[in-house]
Amino acid sequence: MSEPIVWLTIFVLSVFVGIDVIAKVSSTLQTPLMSGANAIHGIILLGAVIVTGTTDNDVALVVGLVAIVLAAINMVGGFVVTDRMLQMFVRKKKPAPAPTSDGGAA
Amino acid sequence: MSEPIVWLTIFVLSVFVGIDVIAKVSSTLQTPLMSGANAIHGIILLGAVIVTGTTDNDVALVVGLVAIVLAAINMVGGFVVTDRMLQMFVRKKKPAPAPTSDGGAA
Amino acid sequence: MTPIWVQLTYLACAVCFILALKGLSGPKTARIGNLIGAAAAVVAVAVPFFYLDLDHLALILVAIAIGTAGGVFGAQRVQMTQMPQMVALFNGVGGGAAALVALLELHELIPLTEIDGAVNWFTLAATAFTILVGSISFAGSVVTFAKLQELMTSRPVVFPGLPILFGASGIAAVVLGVVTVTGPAVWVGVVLALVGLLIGLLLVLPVGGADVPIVISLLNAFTGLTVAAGGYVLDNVVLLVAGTLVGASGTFLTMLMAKAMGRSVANILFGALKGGSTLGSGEASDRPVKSAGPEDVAILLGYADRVIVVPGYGLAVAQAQHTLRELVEVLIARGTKVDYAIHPVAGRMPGHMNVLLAEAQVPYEQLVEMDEINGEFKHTDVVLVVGANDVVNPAAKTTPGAPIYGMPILNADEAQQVVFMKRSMRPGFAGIENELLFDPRTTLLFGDAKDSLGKLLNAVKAL
Amino acid sequence: MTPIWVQLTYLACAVCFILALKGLSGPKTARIGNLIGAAAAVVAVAVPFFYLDLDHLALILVAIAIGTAGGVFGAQRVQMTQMPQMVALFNGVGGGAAALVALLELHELIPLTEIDGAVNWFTLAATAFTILVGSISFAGSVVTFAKLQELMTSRPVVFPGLPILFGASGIAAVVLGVVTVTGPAVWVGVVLALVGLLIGLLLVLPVGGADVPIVISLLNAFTGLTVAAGGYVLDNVVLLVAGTLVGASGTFLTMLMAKAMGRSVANILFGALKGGSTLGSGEASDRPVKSAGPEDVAILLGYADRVIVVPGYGLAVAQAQHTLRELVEVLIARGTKVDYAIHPVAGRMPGHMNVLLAEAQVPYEQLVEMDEINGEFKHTDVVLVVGANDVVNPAAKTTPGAPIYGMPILNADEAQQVVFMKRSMRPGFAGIENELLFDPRTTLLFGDAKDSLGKLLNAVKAL
Ligand SMILES: NC(=O)c1ccc[n+]([C@@H]2O[C@H](COP(=O)([O-])OP(=O)(O)OC[C@H]3O[C@@H](n4cnc5c(N)ncnc54)[C@H](OP(=O)(O)O)[C@@H]3O)[C@@H](O)[C@H]2O)c1
Ligand SMILES: NC(=O)c1ccc[n+]([C@@H]2O[C@H](COP(=O)([O-])OP(=O)(O)OC[C@H]3O[C@@H](n4cnc5c(N)ncnc54)[C@H](OP(=O)(O)O)[C@@H]3O)[C@@H](O)[C@H]2O)c1
Repeated sequence: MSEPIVWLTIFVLSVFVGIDVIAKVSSTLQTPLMSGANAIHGIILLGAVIVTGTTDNDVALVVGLVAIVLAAINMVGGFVVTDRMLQMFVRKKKPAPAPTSDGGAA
Repeated sequence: MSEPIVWLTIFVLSVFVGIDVIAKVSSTLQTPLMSGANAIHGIILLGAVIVTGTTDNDVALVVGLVAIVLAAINMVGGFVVTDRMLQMFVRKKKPAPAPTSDGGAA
Repeated sequence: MTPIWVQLTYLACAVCFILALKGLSGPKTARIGNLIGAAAAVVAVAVPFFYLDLDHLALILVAIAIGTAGGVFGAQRVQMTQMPQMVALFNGVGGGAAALVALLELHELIPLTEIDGAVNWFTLAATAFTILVGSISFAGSVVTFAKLQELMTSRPVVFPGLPILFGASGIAAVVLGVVTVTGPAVWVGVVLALVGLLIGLLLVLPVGGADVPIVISLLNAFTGLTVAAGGYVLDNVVLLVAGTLVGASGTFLTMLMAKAMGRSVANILFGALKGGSTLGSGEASDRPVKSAGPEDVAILLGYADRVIVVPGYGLAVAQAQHTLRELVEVLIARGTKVDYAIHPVAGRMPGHMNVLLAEAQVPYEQLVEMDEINGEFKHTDVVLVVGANDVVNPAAKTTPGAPIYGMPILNADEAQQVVFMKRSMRPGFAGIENELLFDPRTTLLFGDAKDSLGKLLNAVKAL
Repeated sequence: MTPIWVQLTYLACAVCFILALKGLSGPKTARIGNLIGAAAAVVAVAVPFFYLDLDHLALILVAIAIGTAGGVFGAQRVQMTQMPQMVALFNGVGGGAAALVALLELHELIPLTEIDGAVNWFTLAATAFTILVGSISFAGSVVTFAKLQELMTSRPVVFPGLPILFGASGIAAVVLGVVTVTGPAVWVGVVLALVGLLIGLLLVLPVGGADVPIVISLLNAFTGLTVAAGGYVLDNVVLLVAGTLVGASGTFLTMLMAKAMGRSVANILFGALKGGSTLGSGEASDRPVKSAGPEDVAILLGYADRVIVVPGYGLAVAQAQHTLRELVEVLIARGTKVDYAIHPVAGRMPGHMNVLLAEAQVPYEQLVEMDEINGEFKHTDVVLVVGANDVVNPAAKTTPGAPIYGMPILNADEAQQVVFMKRSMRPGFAGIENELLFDPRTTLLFGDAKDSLGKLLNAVKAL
């Protein structure tokens, strides 16, 4: 197979995976999911590192470093903020700190 | 990317697609689904045609022709039988030929 | 270099196969999904005729014509109850075709292995895989066909040396596979194919008849994987994607089916090998039961307000679906509310009852799935169990250790009255006694379901 | 040639991203899914340090450290109610990074274009795509941030020449894209980036504040696609797969969100452009209503057997979630059965109410989804609507043509009594009047939700 077709194939399959994988998401989780997906595309950091690490032009270096900073913010911030959101959802499954809740809301 | 890795990537993605795509099947449709999937792998017919059409060895030719017959049975028979099954499921949505059913079974 | 349009067409066909599977998994889209798959298959097979300069064109076309005719003939003629064995057969020939293609490919690769670096080991390994697994799938499917078509006993076949023979052929397969990679030769491939046939045989012989549909699904997944490996060897993306799709979804489907029966796939395959059959006994019980004639049952049914019919494997065996539909129509006309309760694993393949009753033109609305109808049994006057047994056996709830323990069942035992139509006191597929048969509220109507239903129908009409 | 272990590691990381998204879409697996994604991202970023001989190592590490610090700081500090704008900001910088990387890549590709066949046009096109769409995503996200953070008006901003300017910059982008492919130059890329920024601005300015979360999701998908294109240019499979996953799932998610609000994505984006705001009026009604003080409402609540709380956007604005939880706890302690009814699009982002109430430590079991609780309103004594409006507006059922017509709502109108807590008679997000406010069974408790709830709490305690 020729190179562009290979990439096209991988692209098309990934589209299917991307859609199917989240098809069952409940509306409650849409925001963390969006945020998590947002963090995942922070992987552009990898591209930024490679490009910056292989340049020998000063302007390019500066631009590359800016790209690295931005991408790292995206990636790290994204995962941390998603985790913060999810912590709240999960935490209070059983050790609910509301001693009164059982009686009335069961 | 090197060739085996490309294929591995496509393979892995296809596995995800294959699983996700049928994850929501109801048990009623499991048999037609199995049968339809069975028909799809009859696409080995394509491989059989290519191999047979490019051989110059007589034994290989005979083997190839056998493979073509078998693969064609798989592919054509598979799709036809699946369609037959599904026809039964779909047909009687509204024009149900049971004039009595409304009164009692509603 | 394959032309771009060819590669794009192949990719488009692969996408269509994805859409086909997606379609097939929803009731509204199933039929169109199947048609999309068929169209894509036809297009993909047509492509090489346009861009390759194929030899033996006439012979190839004749072979395709023969195969097509065979496939259409078999598919049109098969009865709905014989669906599983038909699928098995189609699957087997597909696996066989894949193995043969791989053998031919091995034959073509061998001269190339002389040239350094022209063939990588992965290609040879994939070829060996296809030969082996394709043969397993072929032989296994033929045995499943024979079992279901009752050309041989459908009970597990086990003989003393079986596990050893199985192990030995497994080792032989691995050795031959390694040889194919290190010093490929056509005879090695042929021997590998023979070993594959043996393994297929040994794998399926010990499986009990009723587990066979699950094995068919598994072999189906196997064939998918061989086609995927073939796609790698032939450098063809549509084979790779289509084969992998079938391999993955088939494996998943197999697990779904096994789960619906409360079994694990390993248990089904190797249960008999590990000593002890996967089935219980097939012996008839001699405990006392209450039996009645068609006229008595007709009165029960004729004056009930609410009846639920539980169809099972025996209905398919007796081919009594049309008579049953007539009976239900008459009851409905008399003002009785009647539904069919469909257990997901009633019969011998998933959806068996739906297909069977659909064939008899039973309106879709009257088929109610287990979860929906289970709450209604307690308000039901009479449950009419036609050739079903395990799917209403309370042992699934009450007897830990029973082969069906944990499987959800239809709560027929909650109804006012239960009528069983069966030929004898022999147990169902799982081979265990059904306490419900001995319940004081239960009446048995012995005989072949078709006969009994015919008599019952006349008796109800005469009321 | 990239070493095999690197390629395999990248592939493994790509698989982890798939698993991450899969995990994130189920409540039990969401957190572990996110962690898997984070682990894979760290591993993937670490890989080039091991197999490439990177220059400027110290600077790169410092840059990563700065970015990490910034990301962690922002993520830790942000309040739950500011989540949407935080996500927007993170998304925007990601898009910006992708555009910058593509610009650098363009700079490196240009010398190679001299050599015949070294660079194919597809690569250049992908580069141009990344520059353009990355810039759109950056500028668009910054505007959404400004709108949600109320650095600018959150109402649609439209000016006469906008559609023409939008069209013109679209054409300019296409032309510049073609130039990038046919005669690439860095300045062309820079201009393309500037045009992208303009388009991003023009795209988001006309969107009304409450539609912004949907636009964020869309821009998120855009950034995913730019990363995918960047993966193609850099020949990096993990970027390609991860980017495509986000692009595809993000697009799908955007449509899901829009559907939950009964809108189409095109309508949200271009509604304001097509003349007429996407929002209704913001004017207060002057029809008579029945209002009451906290003490009266406290009596209503204190002697009810069954109360349902309907939280909405106003609860988030007032940051009154903690006070609300306290009130509910007191009511439960008095023996009242109280639940929160969670409408899927209450607030300004999906799951907004869950996040908000979870922050206030409301037990998970008390949050009941719309479909589950809708049947219970008719057996409910008092519905306490705290800062919600559209999600209980019966116009969704009764008034064809209303912007929310067809959206499923909480059936608060079926309860015995309804108490609304809001500051004025101004409508909610959709800008339409809510007949329920004028219903004889409805009581209004005017004031900021936090104040009112505080007073109500004291009044209930004093009962
Ligand atoms: N659906 C699937 O996917 C699938 C696949 C594999 C296995 N299974 C298994 O198959 C079983 C299905 O349960 P089931 O209740 O449908 O069937 P079953 O438990 O096998 O019982 C069938 C009953 O039909 C009676 N019968 C057979 N031929 C008859 C005839 N001609 N006229 C009247 N009665 C006849 C038999 O009794 P007599 O011999 O006394 O007449 C037997 O009691 C489950 O254990 C399930 O796990 C299902
Ligand atoms: N969740 C999502 O994903 C999402 C995204 C975008 C848009 N939307 C849309 O947003 C709307 C959500 O409905 P909703 O019922 O939650 O909100 P809403 O219809 O916007 O109503 C909010 C109400 O809260 C009141 N309010 C505002 N600040 C307050 C405060 N400090 N104290 C007390 N009350 C206050 C407002 O009235 P006063 O001004 O009189 O106080 C208003 O009536 C839907 O139309 C939905 O389509 C949702």
